Amino acid sequence: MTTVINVLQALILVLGAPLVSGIVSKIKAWIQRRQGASIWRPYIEIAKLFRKEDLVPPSASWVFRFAPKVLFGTTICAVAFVPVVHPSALLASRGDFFFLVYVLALGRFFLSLGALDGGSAFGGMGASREALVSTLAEAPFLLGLVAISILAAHADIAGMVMWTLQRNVFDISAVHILAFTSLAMVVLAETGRMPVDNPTTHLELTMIHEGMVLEYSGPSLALVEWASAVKLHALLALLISLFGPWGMASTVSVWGTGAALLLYLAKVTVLMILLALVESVVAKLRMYLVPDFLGVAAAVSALAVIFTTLVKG
Amino acid sequence: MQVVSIQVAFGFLLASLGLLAPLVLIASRTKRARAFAITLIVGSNVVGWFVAALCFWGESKLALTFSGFTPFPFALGLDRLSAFFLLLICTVAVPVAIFAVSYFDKHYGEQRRNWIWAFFSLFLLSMITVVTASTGFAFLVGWELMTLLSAGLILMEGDSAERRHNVFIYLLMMHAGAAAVVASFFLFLPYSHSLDFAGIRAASPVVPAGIRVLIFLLAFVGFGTKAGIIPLHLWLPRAHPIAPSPASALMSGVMLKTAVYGFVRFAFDFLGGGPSWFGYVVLVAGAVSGLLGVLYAIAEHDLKRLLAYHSVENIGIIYLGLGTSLVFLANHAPVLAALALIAALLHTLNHALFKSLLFLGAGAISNATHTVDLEELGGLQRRMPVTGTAFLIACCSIVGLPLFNGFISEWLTFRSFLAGSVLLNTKAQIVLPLMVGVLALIGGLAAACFVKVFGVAFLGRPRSSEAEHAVEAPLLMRGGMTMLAAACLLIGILPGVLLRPLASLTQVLIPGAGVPDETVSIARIIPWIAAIILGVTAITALTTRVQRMAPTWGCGLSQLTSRMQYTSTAFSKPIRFVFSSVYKPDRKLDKLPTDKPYFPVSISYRSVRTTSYEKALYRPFVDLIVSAAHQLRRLQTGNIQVYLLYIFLTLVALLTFLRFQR
Amino acid sequence: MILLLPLIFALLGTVLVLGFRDRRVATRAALAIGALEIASLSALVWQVHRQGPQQLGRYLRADGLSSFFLMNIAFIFGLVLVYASGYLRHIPEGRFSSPRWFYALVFLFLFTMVSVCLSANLGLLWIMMEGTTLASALLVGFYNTEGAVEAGWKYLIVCTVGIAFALFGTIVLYLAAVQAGMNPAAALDWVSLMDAVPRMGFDPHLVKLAFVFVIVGYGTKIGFVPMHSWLPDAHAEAPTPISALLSAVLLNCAMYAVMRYEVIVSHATGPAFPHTLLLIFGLLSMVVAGLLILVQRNLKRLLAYSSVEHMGIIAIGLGLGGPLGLFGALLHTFNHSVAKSLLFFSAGNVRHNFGTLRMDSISGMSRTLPQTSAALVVGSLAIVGLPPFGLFISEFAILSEAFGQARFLVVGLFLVMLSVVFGGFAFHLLRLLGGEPAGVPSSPKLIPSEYAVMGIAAFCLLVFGARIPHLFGVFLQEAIAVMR
Amino acid sequence: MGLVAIATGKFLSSFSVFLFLTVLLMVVARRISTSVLLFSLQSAIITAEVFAMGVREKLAAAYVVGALVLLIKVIAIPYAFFRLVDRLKSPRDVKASTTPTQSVFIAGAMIYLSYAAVHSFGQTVHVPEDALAAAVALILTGSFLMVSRKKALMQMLGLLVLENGIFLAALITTFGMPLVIEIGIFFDILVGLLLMGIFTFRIRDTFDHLDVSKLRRLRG
Repeated sequence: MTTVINVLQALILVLGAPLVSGIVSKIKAWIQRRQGASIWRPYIEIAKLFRKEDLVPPSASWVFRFAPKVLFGTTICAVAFVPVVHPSALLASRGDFFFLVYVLALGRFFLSLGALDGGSAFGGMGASREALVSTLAEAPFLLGLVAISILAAHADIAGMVMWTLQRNVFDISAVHILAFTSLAMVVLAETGRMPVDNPTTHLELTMIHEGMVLEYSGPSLALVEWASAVKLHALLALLISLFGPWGMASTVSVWGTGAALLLYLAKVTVLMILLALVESVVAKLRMYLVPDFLGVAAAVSALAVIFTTLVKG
Repeated sequence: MQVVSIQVAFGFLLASLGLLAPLVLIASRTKRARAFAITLIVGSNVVGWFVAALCFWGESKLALTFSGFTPFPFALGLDRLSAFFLLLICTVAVPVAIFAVSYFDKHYGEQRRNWIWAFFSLFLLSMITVVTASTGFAFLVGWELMTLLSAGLILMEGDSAERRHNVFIYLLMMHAGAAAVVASFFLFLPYSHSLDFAGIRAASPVVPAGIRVLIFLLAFVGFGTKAGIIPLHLWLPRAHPIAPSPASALMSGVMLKTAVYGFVRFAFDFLGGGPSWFGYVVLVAGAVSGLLGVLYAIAEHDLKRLLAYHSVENIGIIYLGLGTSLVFLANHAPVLAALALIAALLHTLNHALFKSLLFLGAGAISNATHTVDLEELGGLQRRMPVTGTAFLIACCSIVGLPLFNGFISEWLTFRSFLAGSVLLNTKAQIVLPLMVGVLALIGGLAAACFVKVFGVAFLGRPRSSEAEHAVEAPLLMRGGMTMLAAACLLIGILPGVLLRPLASLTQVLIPGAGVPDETVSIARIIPWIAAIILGVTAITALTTRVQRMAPTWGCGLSQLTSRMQYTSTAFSKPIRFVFSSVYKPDRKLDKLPTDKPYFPVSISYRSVRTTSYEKALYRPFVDLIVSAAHQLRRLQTGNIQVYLLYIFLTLVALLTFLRFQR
Repeated sequence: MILLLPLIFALLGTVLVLGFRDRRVATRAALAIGALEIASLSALVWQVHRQGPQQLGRYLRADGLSSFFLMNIAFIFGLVLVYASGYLRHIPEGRFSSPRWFYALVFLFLFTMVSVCLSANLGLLWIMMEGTTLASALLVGFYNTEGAVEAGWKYLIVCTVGIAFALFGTIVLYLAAVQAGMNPAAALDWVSLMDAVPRMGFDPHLVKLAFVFVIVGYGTKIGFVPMHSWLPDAHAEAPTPISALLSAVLLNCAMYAVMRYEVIVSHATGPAFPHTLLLIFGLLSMVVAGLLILVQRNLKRLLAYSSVEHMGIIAIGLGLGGPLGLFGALLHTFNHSVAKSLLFFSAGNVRHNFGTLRMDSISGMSRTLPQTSAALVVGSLAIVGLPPFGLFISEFAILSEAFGQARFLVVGLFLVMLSVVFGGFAFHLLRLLGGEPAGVPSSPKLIPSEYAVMGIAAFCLLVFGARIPHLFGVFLQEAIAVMR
Repeated sequence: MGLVAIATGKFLSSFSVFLFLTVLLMVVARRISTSVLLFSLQSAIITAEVFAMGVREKLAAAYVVGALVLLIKVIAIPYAFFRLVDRLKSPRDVKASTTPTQSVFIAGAMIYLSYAAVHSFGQTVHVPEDALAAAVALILTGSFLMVSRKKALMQMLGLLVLENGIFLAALITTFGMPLVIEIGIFFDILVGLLLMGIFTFRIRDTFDHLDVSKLRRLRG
């Protein structure tokens, strides 16, 4: 039964992902007093791209062709670690958060290689910048999770969620706040959002992620776009389940799960609004200010880790 | 029965590497003789592998003594630890030797080739002696020979002023380190009355604390010099790149590990841990070496130097594990200590595999393009697919990505850091979990670096005509590399094979250590992850439609040239900028002609690192000694009257000494 | 009788060889008599081994210690003689510098050294030690060049002065013995001294005084810093075979004399005092010579300083005492002789191939003189004490003793200096062997005689690195037995 | 204790004063020939002491030794020196690196030192103190001459003085060593001087001067 729910969660995360990015851009449009495209547009785009043909540069090797697929595969695998409506996931009780982070890293590694394989200047540029960002993002990402896992005395995500679930909202500690801050910043960087990267730009000076995928077209591009959408959704879900899991269905029952699902939608909407707000009010940072941004995140997360010793007493 | 056969097999290994192969090679220059010798080397290593496997996975032990023959007790033996490292050596040696067959054939003339093979075999023997020695004498003999023979291999490769200088630095630092090792052995002597390991082990409880500290520090410095921890790494990026690629593979892949072996022997087996600051010293050394090593690596574009710096980084990761283990040991957490030690040992093996594979790849590249300068390479993946794929696997492994062996050991290290939070000691509670961040940063930088390496060398368009016309490496080279790549994947996906025996190995070294759960859990989950990733990738790969060739978008230009690609230097620029305080780079931009800055004919840019350990640490010391020597030289004035005066003054001094002694 | 044979042959050689004007005949005669000499020496050694100490009259005696050094002399002398037979072809004819004079003086030199080891009386020991100086002075000045004459003069004066102090030391010991009530006639005889010292109370202060003078005197001959000043000059300017003899045999003989005194003195005053002095001189020599090795420009001077350093090591071994210390010290005398003669032989080849020993004007040897370079490398690896060569064993033994006694200052300096010396040799060697060949060698290949001696020396070093031959070990133990 | 003994005792102690005198003169002497004369005088005194010793201790051997000293040190060696000096045809002044006044003071200091030293040994060695002091003084001044004189010949002379001192010391403390040894020692000295003579010629021929302080090609 739990397995069913776990599969369901995975499906929600994967299939709902384009919707999330659609809604985010819609909200952004509203904030900018625009009509904005339909929230279903990402689905349509992905579908269209899947129908288009796939162009490959002559210089490219199999790495170029496989990079999007590996990226997609790893993202799906990462999804299997994230609980949504029930404090468990396909792999969440077997493996810990290190797997989550490094599985994502594997995908990113291949995507960067694919970018370099294109043989154009943009690919290299994007890959190089991505390398910088992800390098600096990794430490705060892990440290933030470490802080929570120390409190929870569990390394596996299910255990961490369970622990938070057993507390009530009011005895969340400074550690949680610090960790949440750093992780939120990291999520912005990881998913190529403002102020680190601008998902909608194609301006040479600013683009990171877009620069990498510039050579991709057709189904490959579809996979890349979908994967990044899934990544965003999964990370949001992770934030929710780590810092606000209350309302998850602790017992396995249709009604409980349904309620949890609704509650989840509410939470994710809140996060999406927050994200949209941030993206609309914050200006994109200059490339060489990104390290400072992530440095702050790292410092905050380190602080969170140090505070654990006080909180545990 | 089995014991005897093992002894015979091991004896065969020693004899064929130490006597038969070299003698055959030196005695006769015929092709058949060389073929025979090479088969002997490979075959004996295979035999050695099985011996090691029996002692590592099985329960069998081995002891072989020549003490009756030699002036000081000289005995070899295989307990689990030695067996593990013997396993490591043989596992790497076989593919490297196979690779070397065609590499040496291409690069050296008849006579020199035989000599190189002789040295190669003796070098292997010396390393085997080190890891299997069971007396101090045997260990030190092997230790010194290892340095000499590797230096010999380097000198075989060629001869230039710079090369000689590097070899000189290598030899000198190795000898100084060896002196420290000698001292750390001998310091046991007053208490153990003999240098065989059993005696030392028995005596170590009665060694007073002060001496223990001295022993530990000397061992740390001595083996640290060999392992190349910063700031004792000076020789490493000089010596490894200039050796013949198979030799570099052995030096970086195996020789450094003998230092790890020695340190583990001392810190865990002989001393049985110590105060927790031991652990922190090692931990800091590991963190510094890891971070700086990888940062220096990123700035390089000479492939072999880059790889050498990555050896420094990985040694750093290993030392992180060892340090953590020592901290746990000092805090009476044997199981966690075992976990960290397993992580360190496993990473030792993993690094041996992928680093030698990377060096072999570099050898294949230089063999195909006659350069290892990244800026001259590019687009090799299409031209040498097997080499490229093997190299890619090695890259993923060294970066520590899941499904590859590097990840297993790094994950174990992460978990041992995380476990630091359960200790009751606040310092450890804070320091160890924070180390997660350090290791994460190291990993991230390594990832960036190897995206650069593989992307620039193998992907995109060729940057030079050599790269343009590169052809795939010959069969034997590919064979050697494929074997290593397979090993990386095997350990990456089925780590349980090694983790179980490693756990029982650590139980010997760390009394009261059970089997850490992590070693079990990772073995259970990795296949799942592999299944999901590979499954999904395969499905998408099968479902997506066929692809069409179309030229890369040229930003409106008529066509792209390879000069428009990102170079290695350009790729690493952002990271170098962020960490510029580490490099303090001295940049130089020359535009020609100088009078028309806006219409340059040629622009040359170069940026060199100005931070240097030589200037900061070694120079002053060396200068001191040399100037002292010059002062003394002045005392030898050449004037006989002064000489006579010396004699009389000595006499007077001694007489007064006598007078007051009375 | 067996005691007289080596002496007789040596003198015979001196006289006979002078008779032959033709250099080829002279060479043959020298080789023949040399063979006889070596045979008689080995016979003597064997006899001592079989029947214990040999005594002839009051003045000649051979026991384990002397026979150990005699064995050393015989071996090295054989090598040197064979090497010289090939080497002399490079020596221009001169008034006194003709092969016959060379061989005559060599035999005289040998005579004095053998009789140093054979003399049962400390006075005679002194006379013969002075004799070695006199016999070798002309050999040092053999080439009669500016350098040779200067070196010869310094050698003569400095050593004579030093030896004079040794004489005074001998006298003081004699005085002590006589005062203790020994019969003046026998008061310098080794046997009666050894028998008397424990029984009669020698005035410890006089004995110490004696030892101070002796160690300064004979120390001058050993080349202890700061009395070593003559050594590099003499070694560098003498013909190469003589340099080998000086460094590989003469220094050991002087060391032998000091050992004899050390035994007596430690019996009379307790080992602390002589051991301290030996340690001081040993460490001083090791440090100073080791540092000076770094800044040498002349190959043979480099080797000379390394001799000083190794004498220091031997002295440290003696100064530590103890089974391993003595074992190491004695073994080291032999190993060092072999390695050093090998090195000097290759230096000789370098000299007559490039006409110079200045290391900055030689390069690329590994290509132009492959065999000689190989010998040089082997010798250097051995001399810096690396396995698998003999000196590693002896230094290992000395180190074990030092650590066993927890002498941390000693071992600290010892290890540091070993590294410094290693650095020096590595530096110079890499420059000599590598680089573009400078100059064309006149005879790039080794002639058979050189091939033979170098081969033997290298092989011997290798063997002693792996194991100590049983018989040799026995001799060693007999020598140690005399020392304790 | 017989009359002879007393007489010889006085004889010895008084003669040692003459020895000091020779020493002092020797360090101020300007010309080689003078120093050689002083040396032979010194040796003569020592000869006398040997004979005195022989009388006192009734040692037959002592007479032989005395005769040897007379023969070699008083006659043969000085004669050889004079021959050498005019054979070498080199300027005859001793080239000192210290002024006469300094030399005198140093020599005086050395004599005082030797007395002090002998005092400290006095109780262990039952011998006429001033004679022993004279011996030590000879040794010290001999060394001083060798260090401070630049002429090869003077260095030889200094060595001889030093040797004289040692000989005297041996004589006084132990009434001489066994005869064979003594003879051997004499032989060594003779041969040594012979060699040094040869070398002085060689030095003269190769450098055309006898200033050993200029022999500084080999250094470092």
